[in-house]
Amino acid sequence: MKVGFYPGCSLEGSSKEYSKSLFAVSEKCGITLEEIKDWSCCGASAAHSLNHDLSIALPARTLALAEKQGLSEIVIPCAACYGRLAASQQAILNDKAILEKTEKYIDMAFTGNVQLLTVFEFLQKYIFPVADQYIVDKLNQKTACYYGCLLARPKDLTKLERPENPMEMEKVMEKAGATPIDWAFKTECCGAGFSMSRTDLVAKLSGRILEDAAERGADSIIVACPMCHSNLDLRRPEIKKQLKKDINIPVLFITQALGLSMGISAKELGLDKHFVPTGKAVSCIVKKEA
Amino acid sequence: MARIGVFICHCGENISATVDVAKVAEEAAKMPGVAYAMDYKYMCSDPGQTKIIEAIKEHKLTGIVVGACSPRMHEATFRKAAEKGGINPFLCEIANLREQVSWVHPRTEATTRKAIDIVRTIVNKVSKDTPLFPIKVPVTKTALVIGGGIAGIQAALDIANAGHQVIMVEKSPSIGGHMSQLSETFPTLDCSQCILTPRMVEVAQHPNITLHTFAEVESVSGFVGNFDVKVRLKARSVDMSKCTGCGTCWQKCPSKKIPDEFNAGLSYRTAIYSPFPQAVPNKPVIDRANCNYFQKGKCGICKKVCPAGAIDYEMEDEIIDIKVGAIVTATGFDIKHTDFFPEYGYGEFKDVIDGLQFERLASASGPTSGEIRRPSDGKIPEKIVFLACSGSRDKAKGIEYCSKICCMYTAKHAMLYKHKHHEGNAYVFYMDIRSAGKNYDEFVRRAIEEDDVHYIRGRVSRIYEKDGKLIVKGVDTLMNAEPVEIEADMVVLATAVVANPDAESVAQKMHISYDKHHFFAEAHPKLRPVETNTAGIMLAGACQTAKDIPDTVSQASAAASKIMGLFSSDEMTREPVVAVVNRCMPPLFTTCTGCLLCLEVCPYHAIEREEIKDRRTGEILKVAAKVNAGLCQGCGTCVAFCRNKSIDLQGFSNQQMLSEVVALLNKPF
Amino acid sequence: MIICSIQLIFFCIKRQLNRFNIEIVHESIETKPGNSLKSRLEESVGVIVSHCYQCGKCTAGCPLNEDMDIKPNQVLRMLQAELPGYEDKLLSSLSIWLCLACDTCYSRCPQEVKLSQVMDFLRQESVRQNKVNPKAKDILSFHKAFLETIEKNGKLNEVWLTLNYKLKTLNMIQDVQKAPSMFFKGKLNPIPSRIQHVKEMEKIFQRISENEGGDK
Amino acid sequence: MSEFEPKIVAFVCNWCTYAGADLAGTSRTQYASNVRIVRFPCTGRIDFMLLMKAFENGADGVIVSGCHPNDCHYTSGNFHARRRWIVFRSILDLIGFDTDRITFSWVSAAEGKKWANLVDEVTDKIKAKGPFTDLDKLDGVQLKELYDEAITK
Ligand SMILES: Cc1cc2nc3c(=O)[nH]c(=O)nc-3n(C[C@H](O)[C@H](O)[C@H](O)COP(=O)(O)OP(=O)(O)OC[C@H]3O[C@@H](n4cnc5c(N)ncnc54)[C@H](O)[C@@H]3O)c2cc1C
Ligand SMILES: Cc1cc2nc3c(=O)[nH]c(=O)nc-3n(C[C@H](O)[C@H](O)[C@H](O)COP(=O)(O)OP(=O)(O)OC[C@H]3O[C@@H](n4cnc5c(N)ncnc54)[C@H](O)[C@@H]3O)c2cc1C
Ligand code: SF4
Ligand code: SF4
Ligand code: SF4
Ligand code: SF4
Ligand code: SF4
Ligand code: SF4
Ligand code: SF4
Ligand code: SF4
Repeated sequence: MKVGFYPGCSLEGSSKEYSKSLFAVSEKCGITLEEIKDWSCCGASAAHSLNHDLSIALPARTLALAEKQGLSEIVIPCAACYGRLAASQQAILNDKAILEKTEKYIDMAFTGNVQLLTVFEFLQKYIFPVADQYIVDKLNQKTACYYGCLLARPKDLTKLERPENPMEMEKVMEKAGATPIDWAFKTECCGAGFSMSRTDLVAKLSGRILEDAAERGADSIIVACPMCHSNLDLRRPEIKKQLKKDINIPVLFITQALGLSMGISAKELGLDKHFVPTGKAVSCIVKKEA
Repeated sequence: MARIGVFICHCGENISATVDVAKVAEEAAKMPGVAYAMDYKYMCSDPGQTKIIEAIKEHKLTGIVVGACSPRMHEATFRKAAEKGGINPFLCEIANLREQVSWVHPRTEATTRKAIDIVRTIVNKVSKDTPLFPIKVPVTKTALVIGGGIAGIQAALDIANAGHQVIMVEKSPSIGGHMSQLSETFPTLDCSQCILTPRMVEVAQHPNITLHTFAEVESVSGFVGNFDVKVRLKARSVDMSKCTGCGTCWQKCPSKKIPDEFNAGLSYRTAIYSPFPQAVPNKPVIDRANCNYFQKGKCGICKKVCPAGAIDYEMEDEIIDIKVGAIVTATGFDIKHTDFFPEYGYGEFKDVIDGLQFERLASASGPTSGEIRRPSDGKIPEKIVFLACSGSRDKAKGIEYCSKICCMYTAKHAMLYKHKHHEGNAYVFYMDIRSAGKNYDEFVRRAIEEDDVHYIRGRVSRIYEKDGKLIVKGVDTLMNAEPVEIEADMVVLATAVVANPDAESVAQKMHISYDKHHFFAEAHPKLRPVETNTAGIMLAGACQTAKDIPDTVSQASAAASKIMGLFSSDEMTREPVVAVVNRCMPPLFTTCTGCLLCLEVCPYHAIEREEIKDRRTGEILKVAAKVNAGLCQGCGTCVAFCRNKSIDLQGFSNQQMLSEVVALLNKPF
Repeated sequence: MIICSIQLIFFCIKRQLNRFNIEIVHESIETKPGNSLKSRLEESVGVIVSHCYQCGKCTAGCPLNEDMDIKPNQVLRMLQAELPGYEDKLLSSLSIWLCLACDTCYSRCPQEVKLSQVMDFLRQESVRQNKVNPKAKDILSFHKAFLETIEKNGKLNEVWLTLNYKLKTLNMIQDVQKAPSMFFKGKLNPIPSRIQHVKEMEKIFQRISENEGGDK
Repeated sequence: MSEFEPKIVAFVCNWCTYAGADLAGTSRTQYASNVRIVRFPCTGRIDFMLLMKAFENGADGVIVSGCHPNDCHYTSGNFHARRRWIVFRSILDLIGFDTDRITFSWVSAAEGKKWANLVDEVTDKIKAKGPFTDLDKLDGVQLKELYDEAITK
């Protein structure tokens, strides 16, 4: 089985482990991910902040390339990239004039009809049907599944069943033998693109999220977005200053957690690449009883 | 050959100042079919009318045209005169020479010409007129009231007290509706049950009222004065004639974990139950879906313990046929529940409740005996947050309208809480306070000024639970949009008032219209607010739109008085301006092809499908349309739609209209 | 490797300095009546400002409500009222730059007002009219650095972006302590990755900026 | 020759426009005398073939007017009229009829002034258009010729 794949910049850089673990899990389940050739950046928040047309054209280039390559479906693990690509696609499909204008900008003709999959949809569609046979271990820990804003909103793009209290990630984690906790900050924003420009705000917003997870006894936080990851993982020193306390819950990508339950090694899943040591999450794992 | 008389009026100088009336009369006399023409100073005066009556007799007139003011002024006057003269009143027509000629044009030849043209068209129309006779329909002087809330109760009592028979059909095991669930009522804070229960009892005991509870209307056919209604009496599994209401059965029933509808799910009831202690009738029914005997085939305890031998597991639904002359629809409303609000927890936080649940908590007969305790742990809340407009005025949730009652009951709730717990804190998040009504705004001001309820203008974005508290994230838009976070013990959502889930199907059974939110539609929003556009079916209460008790009761009494008017004579007289499908014997000879396009478009559902059958074999020979003259209002829409001109409107027939048009045009203007 | 990255830094500085001279000059748009901010907004993004009935639910849920100088509902209020002075105040506010486009507001707004799009529009307008709030300069610089990086490379490279951003803000110290550990975790690619057809990217940027010139 | 005085027939409903025209009278609002009213119970009753009959019999213009949407005395007759008119107009357009000679309007019982203005406007419009002769052209012309002309165009 082959599915198109758009890594986006973060998965090549700061969140390599997300991509690594996604590949590891897919491979285990017999799914091949085919990268879009010569894909380019989605434009992230910079493009829509500064230039409306650009924010549509940049993702459109990638969509057009995917189409050229004959991909009918692409999985976009990064929630931010997914949001941008989906928004661009929606704009193009809703308005013929925009499609025509965009075709001129990118100098390629295309329809925009590629199916975009969030990481949940991908797991649901391709991994779930076969996952049970590969899951050998039980994560055996309380996890706080964190969606952030981009996986939950806007609801017409993310297609979640219950956008204010989604359960998609929980379903994955239950499969992996973890106990998802009920908590309040699942879909609160972590500060997203302010990672670099307003670290103070990121520390404040991410701090609240970590605090709630900690107070409700989470052993690990599961994310599915590189931005969430870097805000919650990389920014821990700033958060510590903000909260005036140290919270050392590790933050794992959903594919890493799933991979662990499939017996894939921590190294293969890139768990060594995190700033907050992940040992605590790994040490809870037990064999799944038959 | 028609012999038409034409009477041109001067109206003092109102017409004659700009129209050469003598010339009009002179020209009229030359028109084909005209046997007599004259002009006179005041046609509507007694001498004027006498002239018409005399002329009819003297010249053996078969129809008359009065060229005078608008038919809206004196058509009735002259039709009466015509009748006195001995011709069918519908053979008298008016040419409007005042409002539409003399008053709007200067004295010129063209103006007189226009007057002549108009007279000619009307003369032509009269020559095609046929005598029409007012339709008389007998009236069955029994009213059906559907729904036994305060609306239905009020309407039923008013009609019954006027001496007419009333049949009341109530869906649930007891009458009372939502009002029976309320604690105290705004704007006076009197106890709801204290004012309601005497009326419920009165309904049950009234000699003119037949009460069917646990029953629903199956179908309605016929027309005003003559409705045929089928009512389904659902199987109670308890023989009403034997049961004494002793309560032994429900005390012993082992199936005890069924959420109690009356207490808005805050307590449990048994499978055999009477909804509440003051229920009318206070005799139980078995909720078969939750009864062990019906679901698992074993139990039968109630039957064993019943001292009266009233339990009957074999009982079946029964359908009864009733004949009524008029119907009051009073099926009430529903509210949205807390699970409608994702941002407030999808109904998963136990201490986020809706308004009706609060009523039950505050009610002396409720699950906490009137002590306001929160559902999760029974603690008395120290801080309550009320959210007005929950789901109402919310386009994103599909409800754009204002629910009208919640501003008032929220103020009431906050007040009741403060009266019971002076130390407690009550916050109300609101957008606008809508309290138009006698003593209503004063009531809200009292909550704010005397009871110290904190009103904060702004909507709440989110509620989440933390350490047994509900964190309410709101904003104070009157304070520079300052974000506000309140740690509350309980949150009450003033949820939107919506139509009953079965409202659409009820409306379809009754053939009445409803709006996009499934509230029933009145015939005219201002001038006929209690009638539907199906003659003989009235509306009362919150089934039409969100309403409080005073409005509900006013409308119920108004509906009752409409029906009493209808019942004031044995027959109803209707204008004969109705549609007819052409027919002659044998019935097969109609040009109607049975396409039933007319049936689709008739706004009054006055057209039925008729099957013409071979009398011997019963074989269907033809399908045709048939107009129910009782329902037809004479709009003529069907006529315009019929492609082969098989249906026509009396008084405005195709031939008449065509002759008017032709007569108008065959002379230069 | 360290030497190589130092070389890279110098290279970047040189490039960046060159670019300082050709910083885009934004012409200011005259605000005629009938060409008000509101009408331009409604035309370009299709958000109808009058739909907002000032309930404040957006502000109540906004993660950055405390930090905003003009709260989200007030942003709409100012657009609705169109009183003198409001436009300037809005375009030079910090709020429009703080908005994270998290769409919390929109997803709960009873009137379905797409506030994040309003914020996007106001940001663009603020740049165009040269009214960017001084406190938002860092954010703007970050966005610009980001776009420049992808214009030149087609995709993002964190080292490149960081340097570019730091040069724009002249805030050299922030995050410096993070870099070495990121290098060692293999999270920073010192060698900028690029897409194959970089020229295509430049052309896209160029065409869009030309077209915008044409629109005016 | 004297100025062309068009013949205009107005098809109006009894409850709104007829009453509106009466109101113009009671308030003595003057307007052109070229219009003759035919009263119908409802615009829903108006058979559009009658419009054609009017033209056939020498009308130069037609007005159809009734209650405003949602104000119909019979709740929905005017909606049916409007729906039918849309279909009918497209047919007329198709056969090349000048639909501008037919004016569709809503005049309520309170809009006497609007009625007067409507009549004046339509009268001016039809005056400018001149007499309706499209049907006269048919006289003596072979249908075949018309057909040929139509398909060679
Ligand atoms: C929380 C809350 C607090 C309120 N407080 C006040 C207050 O303090 N003061 C005030 O004036 N108003 C108050 N109201 C409003 C008041 O409840 C209504 O105005 C009133 O109940 C409307 O009466 P009704 O008879 O029209 O409808 P309902 O009370 O809903 O009665 C309708 C009846 O019809 C029955 N029924 C439904 N469908 C069918 C069917 N298909 N066939 C047969 N029967 C059917 C139902 O079972 C019910 O018995 C409050 C409302 C709420 C929600
Ligand atoms: C500015 C304004 C705009 C409005 N707009 C609307 C609207 O758009 N829609 C709407 O639904 N409502 C509207 N209303 C409200 C509407 O006018 C009233 O609801 C309605 O007129 C009330 O009718 P009524 O018969 O009760 O009283 P009135 O219209 O006041 O009639 C009372 C009659 O009684 C007579 N009368 C008084 N005293 C005596 C006496 N002692 N003996 C004998 N006769 C007496 C008076 O002369 C009068 O003719 C509006 C009101 C106002 C002021
Ligand atoms: S009939 Fe009409 S027009 Fe004649 S006098 Fe009477 S009011 Fe005037
Ligand atoms: S035990 Fe028998 S008599 Fe008593 S309430 Fe029950 S059914 Fe009625
Ligand atoms: S038979 Fe049903 S209703 Fe009767 S006692 Fe048993 S469970 Fe209750
Ligand atoms: S009555 Fe008040 S609380 Fe209820 S919907 Fe209307 S404004 Fe909101
Ligand atoms: S009356 Fe006319 S429209 Fe109605 S069913 Fe018969 S043919 Fe059809
Ligand atoms: S005239 Fe109107 S009401 Fe009567 S049958 Fe025809 S459409 Fe129905
Ligand atoms: S939530 Fe929507 S309607 Fe309410 S203030 Fe914000 S934008 Fe306006
Ligand atoms: S999109 Fe912007 S304004 Fe809306 S909630 Fe998020 S940060 Fe606040």
